[in-house]
Amino acid sequence: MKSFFLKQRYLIDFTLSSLLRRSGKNIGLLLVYTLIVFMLASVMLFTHALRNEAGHVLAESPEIILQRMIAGRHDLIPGGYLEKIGQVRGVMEKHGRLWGYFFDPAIKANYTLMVPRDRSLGEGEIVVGAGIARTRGVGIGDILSFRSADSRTFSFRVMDILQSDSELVSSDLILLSEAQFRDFFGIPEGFYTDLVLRVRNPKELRTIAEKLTLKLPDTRPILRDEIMRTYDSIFSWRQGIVFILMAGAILAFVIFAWDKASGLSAEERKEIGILKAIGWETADVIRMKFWEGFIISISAFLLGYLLAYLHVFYASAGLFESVLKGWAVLYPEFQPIPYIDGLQVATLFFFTVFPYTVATIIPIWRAAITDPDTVMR
Amino acid sequence: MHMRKSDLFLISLVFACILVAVTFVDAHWRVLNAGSHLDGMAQMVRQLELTDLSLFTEARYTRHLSQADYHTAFQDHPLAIEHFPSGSLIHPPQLLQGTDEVIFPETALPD
Amino acid sequence: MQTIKLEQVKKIFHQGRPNEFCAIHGIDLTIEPHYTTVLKGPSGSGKTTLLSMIGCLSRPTSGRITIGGDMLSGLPERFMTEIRRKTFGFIFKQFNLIKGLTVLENVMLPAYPLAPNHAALKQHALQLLDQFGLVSKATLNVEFLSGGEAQRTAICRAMINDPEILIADEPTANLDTKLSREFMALIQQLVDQGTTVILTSHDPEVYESPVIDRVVEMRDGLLESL
Amino acid sequence: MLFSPSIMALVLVSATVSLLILMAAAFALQVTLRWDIHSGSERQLQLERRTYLISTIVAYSFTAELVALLLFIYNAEQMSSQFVGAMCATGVLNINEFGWPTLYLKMAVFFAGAVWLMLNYADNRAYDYPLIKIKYGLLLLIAPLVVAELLVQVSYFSALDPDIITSCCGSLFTPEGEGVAAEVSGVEPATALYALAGSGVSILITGGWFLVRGRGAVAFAALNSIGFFVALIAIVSMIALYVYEHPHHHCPFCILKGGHEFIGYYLYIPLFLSTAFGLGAGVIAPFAKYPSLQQIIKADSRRYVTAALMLMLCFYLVAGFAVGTSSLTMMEVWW
Repeated sequence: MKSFFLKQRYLIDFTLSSLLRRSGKNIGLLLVYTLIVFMLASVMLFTHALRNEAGHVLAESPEIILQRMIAGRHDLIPGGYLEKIGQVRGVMEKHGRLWGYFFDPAIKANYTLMVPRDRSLGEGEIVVGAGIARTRGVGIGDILSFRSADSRTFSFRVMDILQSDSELVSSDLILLSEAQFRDFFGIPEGFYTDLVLRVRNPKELRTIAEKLTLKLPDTRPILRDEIMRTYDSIFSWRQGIVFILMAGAILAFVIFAWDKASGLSAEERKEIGILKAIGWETADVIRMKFWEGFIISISAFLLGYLLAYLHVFYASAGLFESVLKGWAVLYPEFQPIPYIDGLQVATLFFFTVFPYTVATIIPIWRAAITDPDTVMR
Repeated sequence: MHMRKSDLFLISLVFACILVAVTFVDAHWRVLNAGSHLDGMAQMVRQLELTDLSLFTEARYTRHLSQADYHTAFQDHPLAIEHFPSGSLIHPPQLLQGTDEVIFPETALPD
Repeated sequence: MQTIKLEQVKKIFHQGRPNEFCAIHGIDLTIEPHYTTVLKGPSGSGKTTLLSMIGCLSRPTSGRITIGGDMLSGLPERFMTEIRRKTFGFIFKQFNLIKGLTVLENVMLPAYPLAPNHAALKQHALQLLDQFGLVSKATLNVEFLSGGEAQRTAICRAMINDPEILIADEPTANLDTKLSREFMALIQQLVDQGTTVILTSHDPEVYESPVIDRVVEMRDGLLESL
Repeated sequence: MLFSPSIMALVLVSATVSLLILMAAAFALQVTLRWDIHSGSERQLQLERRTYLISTIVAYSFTAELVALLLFIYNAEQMSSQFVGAMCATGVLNINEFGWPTLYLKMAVFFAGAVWLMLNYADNRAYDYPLIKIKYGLLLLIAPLVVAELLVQVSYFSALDPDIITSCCGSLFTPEGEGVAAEVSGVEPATALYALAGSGVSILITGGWFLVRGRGAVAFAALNSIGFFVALIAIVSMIALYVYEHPHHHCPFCILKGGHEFIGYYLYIPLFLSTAFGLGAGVIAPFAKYPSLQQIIKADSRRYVTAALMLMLCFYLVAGFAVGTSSLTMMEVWW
């Protein structure tokens, strides 16, 4: 056992010497590979962190949301549906919810307007999300003017700004009173955007949802579990897509590794011949060459992962901002909470170190079986 | 006395592995410390009855993924190529894919 | 010390293919320990091929090679390597040092797979370099050595595993007369220490040197005289 | 569902390993058919050199499979949040009929690979390669196993439907249920404890006997394999209860969770390694009849038996620790 480790150290000695001899080429290789790992790891850490954060935060969403569908479109739901639901066992609370979108032509952004139930706002008063405040450059006490559905101009005084550390869920919100909301959008009294049901026992959710679809066939219930599972799989799906795209880069790299290992120069071939002639066994040469690939790929893996960690959790994944933002004007400023686990790191390892190592098996073997007497010819 | 190259390598390898371990410790520590921040957000979600992250605000179906219509402009088919860039980063909601659980088959809306 | 015996040794290259070529036609030869033997002959006479078979670098197509009574010729490559690195030290025509490595690393190289204690190995290598007057060049890369220094480095490398037999293939081919004489003097040193030496050469500086005990002449894959 | 990175990694590993092993098997077939150790021909030399490739491939594949086995369970554990009703790996493995077979095949590949490498390691040090036909024949038998694992695994992952209500460990590992898992859970904890103690003692005795007398490696391997199953049963029927401190929670996977200090890994890793070494010692022992292998196998099997004993001891210590530090007391309930 001890001699095994001693031997590996000797082999690493030699491998490093021979890597350093072609240091320009090998450092370039390491950098490119590190970059690929960095991209993969960043995507992975970022989506995983968001998924976990979404899971924690959205666990507080309403248990059931009931939306009315007309001709396949989400439509306003009459308040009378609340009575129609009647008494369903297990439903603690039910009420209408008012929310909608508003496109602000001044900055070409989409806001979410919402009527809060936890605070009362007066005529001309609004509370805005930190993202809006930042983008429009407004503070508490400033006035925002919007044109309503029927072309009237509404002036709102910003009473408060939602706390900025919750931007991930609130950056584009505008909260206003029910009367103003109805007036602004022209929504008649007695209609809501959708209905919210609070349920005491989560085990009863399904039965309740079933009863609702029976009683109100033109509605669809959205369960909190569905929302959470949707977010869970959205992120792993997208992570997967990115991985498939990046797989192209990895594949290219693997081909490159293969090519590098099989296209040994005459000099390298001679070198292996010398090693074998002076007493290195084929298996020793294979091991030495294994170390060569492993040193490059493990270094790229560790460096790439560490850089990605800094990028995602200390630099707010700055490189992804423009990608996530798309055409949107509002983008929440947030620092993802670093949820990481061994599975991610192990997966990343398999995606990076494993293909590189495997791709070189046959070329390495081919090089290693060089006749030891070539140096004599 | 020169240091052996293999020793240098193994030491840096161990050092890098320690750094990786440090990221786990750091992550664990920050998750523990994020409790109040998370609670604040969760409380806002509860009070305002929010259902989605405001990550993608370009279009209504990207803003409220879980509340999207069956048929939205620019998105006639769940897997259609869309106009909005962030649409390429998110998977169409299960509600639209037809793979979601049918709670009560008789009343399921025809697509 | 062990006697090397060759019986009816044949070597055919590219067997079964159109370019099949018989390099050694069946040779019987005994090499006694502590003797210094030269295989002499023109190029193409098969002396290098024979030397590489004796040194376990390749194996005969047929015939037997034994060393101290142990069969070598039937052994798989894996075990030939084991015997080779314990028994033989090699000096090649073109020195064949590995570029980019220091003199010291080059000398230590044959011992790497045996995984001895590093400090002891380094000590041994420095001792050898000292014996051959190279200790000041130990940390120099081998590209910067002169021909004579490279040759002496190659000798040190051949001796690092304390082989019983030193094998040298045309060692003076790239050296001038003065350096060739110096080389033979170094060989004398090793012989005095008890090493068996087998060389190939067609250089009179070598086969007429007083170090040599026996000259074996070869032509067209056969021995001319014993 | 196949788009999760971990699933892609697992499929990637299995596919690559299958490809490599098939390649190795093809080479192995050529080598077995034309092998002639006494020939000095170039062809024989080429065949000898092929053996290096085959060993390298199997060693790489086996290492990858070993890590993939851990990744597979870890992944199943993680995915449980995406499935209705699944609370841990058990639920995820139960989603369709391919879940458990995938796990069993992965375990089989692990043991087969380990044994093959030990056989190969011994044979490679005998100058006449006496086991060449046997070991390459064995490799031809392992190859279909690896391919089956790939196919079953792909079927498993592609049929993962996130909205099927699956039965979780709560309903599967209960004595009232049906099937193997329920039978295992139904074993009385006291019986499991006695069986575990008995198999431990018998392994210790045969192992000790072998180390002293150099005989009985096959018996040791057999007892070690039985001990492996006994230990698995004991984990489900008894040790898990102590870890969860809950008298009716029998799941063999939940002990892998962080909430239980990952104690499952400390139980399973020594257990699997011990069984692998035990099996290896048993498999190589009969070949000591070849003169060139006699010394090699004697040394190897001593080493393997020692390793197997040490690792088994680790398992028993961890299990004892889990039971001893648990606040669950079942004295009055069971005995």
